[in-house]
Amino acid sequence: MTTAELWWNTLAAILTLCVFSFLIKDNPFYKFAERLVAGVAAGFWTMLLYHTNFYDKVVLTMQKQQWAYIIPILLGLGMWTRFSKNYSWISRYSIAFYIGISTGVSVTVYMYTAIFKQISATIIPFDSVTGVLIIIGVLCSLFYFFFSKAHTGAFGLVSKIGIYTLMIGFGAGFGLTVMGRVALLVQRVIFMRDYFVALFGG
Amino acid sequence: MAKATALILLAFCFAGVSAQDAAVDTTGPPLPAAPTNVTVADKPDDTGHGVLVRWHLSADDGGGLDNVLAYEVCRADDAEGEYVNRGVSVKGIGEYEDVDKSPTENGNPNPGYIVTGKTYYYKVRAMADGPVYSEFSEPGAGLAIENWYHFGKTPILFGVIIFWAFVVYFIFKARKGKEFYVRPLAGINAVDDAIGRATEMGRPILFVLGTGTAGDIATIAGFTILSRVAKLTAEYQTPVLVPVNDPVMFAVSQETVRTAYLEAGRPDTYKAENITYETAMQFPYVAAVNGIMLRQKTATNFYMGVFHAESLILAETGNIAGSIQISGTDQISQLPFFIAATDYTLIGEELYAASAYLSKEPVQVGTLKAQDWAKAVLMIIIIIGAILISAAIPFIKDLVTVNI
Amino acid sequence: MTFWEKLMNLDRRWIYLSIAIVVVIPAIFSFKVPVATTPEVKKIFNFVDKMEPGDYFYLGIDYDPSALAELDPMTYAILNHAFSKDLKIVIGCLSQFGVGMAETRLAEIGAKYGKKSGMDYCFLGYRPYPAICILTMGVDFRVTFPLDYYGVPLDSLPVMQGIKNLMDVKGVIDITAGNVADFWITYGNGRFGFPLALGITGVMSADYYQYLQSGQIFGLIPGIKGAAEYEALSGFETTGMESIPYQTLSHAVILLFIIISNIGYFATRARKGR
Amino acid sequence: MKKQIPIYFVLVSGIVMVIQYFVPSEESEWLFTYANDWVIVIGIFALALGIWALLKTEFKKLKKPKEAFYAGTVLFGYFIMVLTGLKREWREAGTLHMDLFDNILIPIQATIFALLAFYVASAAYRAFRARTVLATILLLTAFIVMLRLIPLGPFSAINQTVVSWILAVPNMAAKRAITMGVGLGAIATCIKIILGIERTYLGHD
Repeated sequence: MTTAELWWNTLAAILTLCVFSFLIKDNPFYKFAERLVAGVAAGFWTMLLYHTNFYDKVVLTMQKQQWAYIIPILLGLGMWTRFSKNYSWISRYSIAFYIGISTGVSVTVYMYTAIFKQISATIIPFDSVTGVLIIIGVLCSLFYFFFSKAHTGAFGLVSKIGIYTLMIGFGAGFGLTVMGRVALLVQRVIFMRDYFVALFGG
Repeated sequence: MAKATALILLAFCFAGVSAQDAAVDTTGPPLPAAPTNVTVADKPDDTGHGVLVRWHLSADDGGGLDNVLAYEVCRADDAEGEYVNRGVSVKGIGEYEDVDKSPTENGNPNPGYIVTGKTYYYKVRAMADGPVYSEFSEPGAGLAIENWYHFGKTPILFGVIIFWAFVVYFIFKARKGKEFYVRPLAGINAVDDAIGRATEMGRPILFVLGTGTAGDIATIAGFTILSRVAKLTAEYQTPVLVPVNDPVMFAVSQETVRTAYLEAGRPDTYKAENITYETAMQFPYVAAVNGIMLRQKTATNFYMGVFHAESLILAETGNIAGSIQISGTDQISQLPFFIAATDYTLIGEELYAASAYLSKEPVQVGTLKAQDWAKAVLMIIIIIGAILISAAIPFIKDLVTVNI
Repeated sequence: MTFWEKLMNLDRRWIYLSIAIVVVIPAIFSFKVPVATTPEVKKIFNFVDKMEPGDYFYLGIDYDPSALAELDPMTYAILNHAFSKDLKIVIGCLSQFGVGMAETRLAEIGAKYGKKSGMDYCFLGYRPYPAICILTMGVDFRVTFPLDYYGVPLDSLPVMQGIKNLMDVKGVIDITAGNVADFWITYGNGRFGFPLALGITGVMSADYYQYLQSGQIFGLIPGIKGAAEYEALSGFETTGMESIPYQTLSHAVILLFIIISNIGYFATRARKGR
Repeated sequence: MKKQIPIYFVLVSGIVMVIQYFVPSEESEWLFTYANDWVIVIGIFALALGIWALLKTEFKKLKKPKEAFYAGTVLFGYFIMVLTGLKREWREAGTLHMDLFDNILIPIQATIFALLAFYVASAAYRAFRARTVLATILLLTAFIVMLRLIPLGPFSAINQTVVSWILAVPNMAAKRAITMGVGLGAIATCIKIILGIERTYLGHD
């Protein structure tokens, strides 16, 4: 490790400890790390959007005289009317397009991925206990999401099986995720260990 | 099955090897019979850079010598021109899709590019072990045209139209004054109490819209819930803090809260500085929200929108701060953590239903009825589909299986 | 406040401390913890272990360096296990950026056992479009890969004599971090019916157990834990087993706390009920 | 006009994007990319709003003695990243910008992420108590799934069989049902927005 690397690593190690100190309680060291990373992330993001999106979609398109891009650029500039009290309504035009395009695209995407793909995967022959149970599980869980029927009587029973199925799914999801989270902690611990080894020469 | 498989047999896979490279072997293993009747048609549902080549299988494929392994598909610009290998198809399949959309390849003109409206000629030959090849078939010709409707997506079109009709129908009925029953949702009932609690304690409410973008539908659902919550709090002068990490979300949140205060008749109490742009990026944002919870001692935390790994960090920190927490997300992987660590969780569809519940407007509630009808239809399709496919009738399954 | 009530409201920092201890200790003192082996990994181990010297199988190294940490231990253990048993392997890559990595690993492990490319194993290299690759390999490897990775025609390789397609190998083990697994299931096992096993990342695992239930795959190595199991079974240990002490201890701590929490809960409830 | 026109913009752009999905032609593909670029470009310009608000708040705080240090930290972090990242080669290794990125942003992000290992433990301790049937189901499933990491001799194989069944059957069923519900809820929300029934997000005067 060179001296420069050691210094950088020292910074990283100190910041790591600052964040971990949050586990004991909120404290000035954590607040320092939190505020520092807020600034750094905002700065990084600014440059990222500047060098990638702004350059590609604004600078390059204008240089290449792709005049179609004037409309989104004007709409983008329209967002800046929010700085003014009297003209801020113009920014609603930009927001309207933003939301309109996003929702319009989503209608068909959800119809395909969330509805058709799932149904197609659930239509399986009743030739095994597993298959039957999956279909029953899907139907009961779907039933749990009925809003306009009181969940009482037979409906109540079905929706109860549904919510039990959902809970099994959530329990499994929780249990499965622990490994990945521990692995992330281990990476930080090993980073700190290696840092101390480098610092004190093993 | 064979057709579905053939659809995957995309062209450019083995392109570039000239058919002339592999000399036809006349000694050794017996040659298979040549495939016949090559036809070339436009590939449907595309931008006009693909054709479908079909042929009758060689007599030695599945019969005769039964030695065919694959077919080699070759293309030329004119009938007598040089035929270049475009790809292969395995035995038993007399169909091949030749698709190439890119006019250039690494800056050079791409010879495989299929020009819309230009006629191409195809020849096919069978390959057997050796490898040895049959004679080429007679050429077939055809051209690619640009399509204006995607026939493969027809089921989705019907899905959209039917569901859209459901929604419009129930909105229409609601407008006429029909009242719909909706069952109580624990997470929604808790909202009033949670806001009341904050007011009593004289502490702010925190509303987190997650780490999605303003274009995610779950975030938009979050905006609608924020609007109802802000309206309820406007009267009590309980501030709603909305820290966000997406700039468009920032602008929309400001509009949402401001309008809610306006509609509640308290525009004077609206404070723009309560909606803050914290920072970009997931974890720096989470760190900042953690700070807000602990330092401003928020009494009630709402988490409504798209959440990723930060769900549990937020929920646990809120727990340390002793806040009442109500969460809702469409992210299946994060639901377990919200369920475990927050007081109330709106699961998936409940998040989208929440704004209707909170608004209590008949028109909004009407859309819930449409969702229920749609669910009933889906359940019926699943049951009938499964019964039919158990009887080896794949009709319904085929209907809902969309290959794009 | 009784002892149980105190326990119910245990300061969470004791829990944090316990987790910290169990992840720091293995980082300082390395030691081994046995790993619980599961039937789905055992089946893959047995599949390799029961083959006779000279038997063939196909190994798909269908991942790129981004998934190295989780999947490389699987490749390492399986290759070592297979070479030590003098099995013949056909190896292909259906992931574009993984081919260089796979070659390095293969050459390194092959050299350890004196195995030579073309004699003891065949490295096919990379081809795009996994679905058609699998379909054509089911018919003839030579259609998909006329030449191996080093540019030698397959026909001239001694190891490929008498072996034509995926039906001629005893089975396929595919190690992947992406949807190549789906192609192997649909087009490989689905069309040709050869025995198929998967090695996949931890996050994918929840979605692939269904294929184990339906019998479309005969074995599954899920994530680093699965890799550790194969390492333990075969005795060729690397980073998979190294991660196990952390995981086992931290899971044990969490489970212990759940038990304590419930004992406390029932104890306080019993007290209140009286 | 201030209120009605944006609603029409939402309606038109929404419907156009729905129709676009069913048209495979080259023009339609171009429209899709172009429309997505609109969203991106609006986002870039909006960033200036966010950054402006952020800096304004921090500059204000600079005047309060208690907050000045932390506000200064934010501003320092922001401006050093911007100033070191101005060059076109900003992402090249060895530049100050990259060193700051690697040694401030990455370790803090990774450590915040790593806090989750502690939080799963404390959340499990608190939440997994057999208070109700639902809580018991949640607790038992999570317990069984986590138990797969504990070597239990022959019992491990039985446990794993149960785990793989849980993952393949109820877990799979739950996921599918939630996904379908989310799909319907999301599409209904989209339709409400496109038709202008839900317009709270747009604001008015």
